[in-house]
Amino acid sequence: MSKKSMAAARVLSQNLLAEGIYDLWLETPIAQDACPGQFVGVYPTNKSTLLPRPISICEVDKERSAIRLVYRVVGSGTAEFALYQPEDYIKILGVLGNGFPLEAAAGKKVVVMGGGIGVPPLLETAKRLAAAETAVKPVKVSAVMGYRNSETFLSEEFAKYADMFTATEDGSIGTKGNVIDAMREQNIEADVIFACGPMPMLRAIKNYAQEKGIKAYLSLEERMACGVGACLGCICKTTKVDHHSHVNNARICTDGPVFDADDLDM
Amino acid sequence: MSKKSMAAARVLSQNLLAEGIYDLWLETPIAQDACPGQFVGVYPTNKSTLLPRPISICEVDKERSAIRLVYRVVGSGTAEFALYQPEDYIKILGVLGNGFPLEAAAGKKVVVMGGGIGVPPLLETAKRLAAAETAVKPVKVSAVMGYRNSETFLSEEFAKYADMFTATEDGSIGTKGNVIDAMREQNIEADVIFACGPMPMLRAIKNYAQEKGIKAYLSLEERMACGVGACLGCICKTTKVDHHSHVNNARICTDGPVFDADDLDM
Amino acid sequence: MNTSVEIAGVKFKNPVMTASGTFGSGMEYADFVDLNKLGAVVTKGVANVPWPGNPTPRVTEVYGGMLNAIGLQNPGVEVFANRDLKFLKDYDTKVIVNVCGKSVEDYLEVVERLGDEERVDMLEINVSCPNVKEGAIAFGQKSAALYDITSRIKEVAKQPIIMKLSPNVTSIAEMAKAAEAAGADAISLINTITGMKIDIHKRKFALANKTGGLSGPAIKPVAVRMVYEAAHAVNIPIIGMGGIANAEDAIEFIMAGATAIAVGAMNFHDPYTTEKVVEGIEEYMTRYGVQDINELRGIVE
Amino acid sequence: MNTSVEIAGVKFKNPVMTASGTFGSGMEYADFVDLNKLGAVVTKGVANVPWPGNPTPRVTEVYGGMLNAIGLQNPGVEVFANRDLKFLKDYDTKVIVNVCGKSVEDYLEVVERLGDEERVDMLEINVSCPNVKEGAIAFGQKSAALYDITSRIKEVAKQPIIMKLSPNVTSIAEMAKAAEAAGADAISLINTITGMKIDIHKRKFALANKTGGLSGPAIKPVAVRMVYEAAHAVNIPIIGMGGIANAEDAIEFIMAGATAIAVGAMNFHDPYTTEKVVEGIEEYMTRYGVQDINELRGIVE
Ligand SMILES: Cc1cc2nc3c(=O)[nH]c(=O)nc-3n(C[C@H](O)[C@H](O)[C@H](O)COP(=O)(O)OP(=O)(O)OC[C@H]3O[C@@H](n4cnc5c(N)ncnc54)[C@H](O)[C@@H]3O)c2cc1C
Ligand SMILES: Cc1cc2nc3c(=O)[nH]c(=O)nc-3n(C[C@H](O)[C@H](O)[C@H](O)COP(=O)(O)OP(=O)(O)OC[C@H]3O[C@@H](n4cnc5c(N)ncnc54)[C@H](O)[C@@H]3O)c2cc1C
Ligand SMILES: Cc1cc2nc3c(=O)[nH]c(=O)nc-3n(C[C@H](O)[C@H](O)[C@H](O)COP(=O)(O)O)c2cc1C
Ligand SMILES: Cc1cc2nc3c(=O)[nH]c(=O)nc-3n(C[C@H](O)[C@H](O)[C@H](O)COP(=O)(O)O)c2cc1C
Ligand code: FES
Ligand code: FES
Repeated sequence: MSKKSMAAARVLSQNLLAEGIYDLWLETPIAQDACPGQFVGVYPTNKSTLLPRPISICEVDKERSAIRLVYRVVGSGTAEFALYQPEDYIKILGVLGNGFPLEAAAGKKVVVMGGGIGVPPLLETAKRLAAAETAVKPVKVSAVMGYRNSETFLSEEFAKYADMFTATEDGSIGTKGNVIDAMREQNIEADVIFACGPMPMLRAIKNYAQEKGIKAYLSLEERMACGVGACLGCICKTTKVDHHSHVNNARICTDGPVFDADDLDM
Repeated sequence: MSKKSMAAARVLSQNLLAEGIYDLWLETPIAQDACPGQFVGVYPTNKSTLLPRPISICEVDKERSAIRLVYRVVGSGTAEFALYQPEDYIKILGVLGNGFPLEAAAGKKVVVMGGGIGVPPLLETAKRLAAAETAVKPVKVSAVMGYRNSETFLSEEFAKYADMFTATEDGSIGTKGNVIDAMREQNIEADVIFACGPMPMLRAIKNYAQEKGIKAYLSLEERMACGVGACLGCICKTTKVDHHSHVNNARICTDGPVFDADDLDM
Repeated sequence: MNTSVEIAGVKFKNPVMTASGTFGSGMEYADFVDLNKLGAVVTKGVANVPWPGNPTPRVTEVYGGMLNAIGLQNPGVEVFANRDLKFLKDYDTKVIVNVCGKSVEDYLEVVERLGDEERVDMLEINVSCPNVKEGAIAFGQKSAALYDITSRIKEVAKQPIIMKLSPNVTSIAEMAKAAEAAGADAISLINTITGMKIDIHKRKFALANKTGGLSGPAIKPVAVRMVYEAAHAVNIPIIGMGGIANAEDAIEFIMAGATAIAVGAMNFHDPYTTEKVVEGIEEYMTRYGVQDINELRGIVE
Repeated sequence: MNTSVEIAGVKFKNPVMTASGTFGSGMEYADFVDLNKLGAVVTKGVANVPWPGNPTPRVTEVYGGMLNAIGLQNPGVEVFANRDLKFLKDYDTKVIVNVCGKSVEDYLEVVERLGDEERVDMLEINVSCPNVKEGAIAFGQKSAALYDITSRIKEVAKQPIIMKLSPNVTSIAEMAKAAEAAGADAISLINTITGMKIDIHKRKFALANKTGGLSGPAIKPVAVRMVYEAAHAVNIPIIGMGGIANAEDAIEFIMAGATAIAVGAMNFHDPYTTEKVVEGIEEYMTRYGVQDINELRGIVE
């Protein structure tokens, strides 16, 4: 595993992707080691808020030594991030977490599934799966992304790397309903699922995967303080006693955020 | 007295005057009512520091509806102020305090005296005294400014409105010593003194004025919270029972910052 | 939409008050705020005779707040009644007078003197000022002493009594219960938390008094917790305060169990805070379709 | 220049420690900080058996700090000794193990188990965690109970004992005296202050546990005051903590009377904080010509 650091990152660009959803490219050495499913902690400069905000890595550009973050404005930290301009410097902590086990998709039909602000980390995932060397290449990469309404984002980019399917809650685009509804409606085949999104969606995926005998890897969210495994703030319940905690708790920031669905007690 | 307000002010310009001393022009309606010796509260945007910083009005330009602040960087608030650029907006509270009683100099020889970062408020004072209408005009305006070393500031501007004398602690410019040393060395005559500076200097002026039968008005400094007379944080000891407090305390922010030296127990 | 609340038979047009000592008698903030819009003006503490307070520096800034050691400077109840209460006559808001003293007799004297002042709707008894040695230790941090002074004040008071509690205690619930048992009509909390700041360059205390009371956003989580604990310990109404900066903070206190709330140190950060809180509460109620502010009280269990 | 300090015969190369629970066992911060540069690593609290801790959310941010209700999740002393202590063997720093329990017997079991572990230089007894009902109320907030548990631990402990005090008390001096009288070799303070946050939009507590411990810069003035009060009440050394973010803060605690200091929540804001504090203290000493850090202790009277 690469060494974690906290360092300044340079803003390369920032764009609005959809209502309240921003697309931020940062230049940082972290890019060299970043894997899909990992995340960084972004520090607000407002001194009343001191904790880093966990934001997933959406895309990596090793040539420019840059990472892409796609985030939704929900509170004071993300509202501040939305103001950043090219050439600004911000502090980030990373690279954090384990990332998706891409090798588990070797020779398999893999579906990446995202819901809402869980969509972004699947983009680099799809990209790497599509670009994998022959020995570890999946036989097929599909993407199923769920949104609230027609304010979708990143869809066209997924289409570059995967068979792309969309579900919207209001039915304005693609399947009306959630990602599982799309799976069923479109008869999308899967041996392995990589997913990120809200807890109810992840629960539904776990059940669906169990029912169909699919291997599922789920990326979880929890309130974090340290981001590096020290504070024990961000745990999830596990079915087995965890190797680190010796209780049925794993640290999402360090042992996750991606877990084998079978190991999760959700 | 004009109504106090807290409002955004627009930065017009900012320049470095001397080492660590900045010159900031702000556009604000407060300019219309601001008198020399009054001050404003400047709010840092850094949310860990919430109280306004009291800064004296150094000059007023009614035509541009602008005030000038000259301040020394000493802590987190002033360090932040030094970063402001033209077109930035900052929040200020004002106009605060009573100001120098210019009318007390009518037909008199008046000396404005400043020490260190107490120099700035005397500039507008000298300017208004020099520009006073005949009926209330002083017969002579002198200025005696004390600095640590050759890093003086505003000297040339004082020379426009007053006979200008300088004292420096290290003797590099003008009289070696303090403003009182300069008064004695240069035989500067005074009926009235308006002064602002560190407490030891003000004490020396009070004694000097008593000795020579000069009327002195001194502008004081104290830690402030509200700036508007509510918190009772910023009091000074008075010789008589104060009209407001009914004890021997006056509020520097509201009853001052300028006091008749005879009323002060210092 | 109803924003009015009632405490001991006194009806406030809304739950927003000023925290004692941070708003003078309203006079100093009249340039900024329409006092008629406030639920109540709570005045600076007043004693039987004028008090000079502590030496300066009396205030200093800290992360997310401030320390103060004013030491309850006040002009005495006589001047207060003739000047400050007179000033407040012209305003359509309730008036709560904060009372301080060094002995039980001091308090009783002020309470009796104000008994016939019509402009006084309630009395808030400050037994919790950390900056006056006598007041704090004797009355505000021991439940037996709190019980005693409360019941003696209740014997002579003509207006309803709010006991203002100190957060510098092991159990706020115990103190709240003592006040209630002794007949207090309401309690208010929290007063400031005792703190200290040292200037490491000058090697001196930042305050002449060495210690001072911490207030501002820094203390809000402690204040919310204590309001919640007190609300679960007693049945009398609670006025909550400690770091309130906006309507969201105010509603947090109400959801924790406060009937009314007060804005303190944040008046210094933004002199319009009280009025903005009044407006913000109404906006919140509109947004979530809350008909009556009283529905929100203690809603988070 | 001498930056080393001594506590109960244990010599620390400098006064900078990590606050228990904010630094794991050092492992998690080894990417950022050279542990060899620290005065001591103070580990997360460990109990006789594994504890699962509280449900999530366990942490939430507040103005200038955070609330936590981890609930002392830990793998139990056996795993701790075989993994965490083993990891620390390779480092040239002192190791202080923080001990937690639900009954006196729990504590004694851990203290005895660690008695022969060479890598353990001192034990810090956490009787003040606000997030575990049993631990806090029973031992940390009543001086008689504190006296009792301290003396019982002292009977069996082979390493020197630090009692970690709760700030949620009326008199920190009284608690410090009880610990000293019972034979504690040192005290550390402050643990977190109990706080609460309510999400007014979701109408829910921000923490599953309802209340949590407040830490970070917001509590620093309270912590400095308590260290000062404790230093004037007892003669045993004090380890000060609460909101330390930089060397200036650290020196403030030392001037208030602390022999050593610990960095807690601010590790989360800047993982390099501890090392920066070590360097900053040296810079301060150089700037002011301080030969020995021990000269600064309690210098502000
Ligand atoms: C592993 C991980 C990856 C994430 N990836 C993304 C992403 O790619 N894009 C994106 O938009 N969001 C992502 N999130 C959620 C994101 O962290 C929060 O939306 C963000 O922290 C909100 O910060 P704020 O200051 O705007 O909100 P506030 O509500 O003001 O934040 C207050 C505190 O709560 C924390 N917090 C608030 N919401 C969340 C949340 N949902 N999860 C964790 N902590 C939260 C904040 O970090 C902060 O400490 C991710 C969360 C995790 C745990
Ligand atoms: C009436 C008045 C007029 C002033 N006019 C000027 C001026 O024209 N130019 C100028 O450079 N300075 C002036 N000062 C001093 C100026 O207020 C302080 O230097 C400034 O507040 C420091 O803020 P800071 O955040 O940089 O320092 P910090 O030390 O970080 O400030 C911390 C707190 O202490 C207060 N504080 C620190 N130093 C002083 C001080 N000397 N007086 C009062 N409060 C202080 C701050 O306002 C703040 O609340 C004046 C002070 C007063 C009372
Ligand atoms: C400058 C100042 C003066 C105060 N004076 C009094 C007082 O006279 N009587 C009193 O009961 N409380 C007094 N307080 C305490 C406040 O009323 C309030 O309880 C406390 O500051 C917490 O609220 P806040 O964080 O909103 O300021 C004072 C607080 C400050 C900051
Ligand atoms: C996430 C977290 C976990 C903590 N766990 C422990 C613990 O296990 N044992 C203990 O004695 N103190 C624990 N504490 C308290 C800290 O050691 C420290 O006393 C407190 O946080 C104040 O310091 P700070 O403001 O620098 O964080 C914990 C604090 C935090 C923030
Ligand atoms: S955030 Fe601290 S352990 Fe995960
Ligand atoms: S600063 Fe509040 S009274 Fe002067």
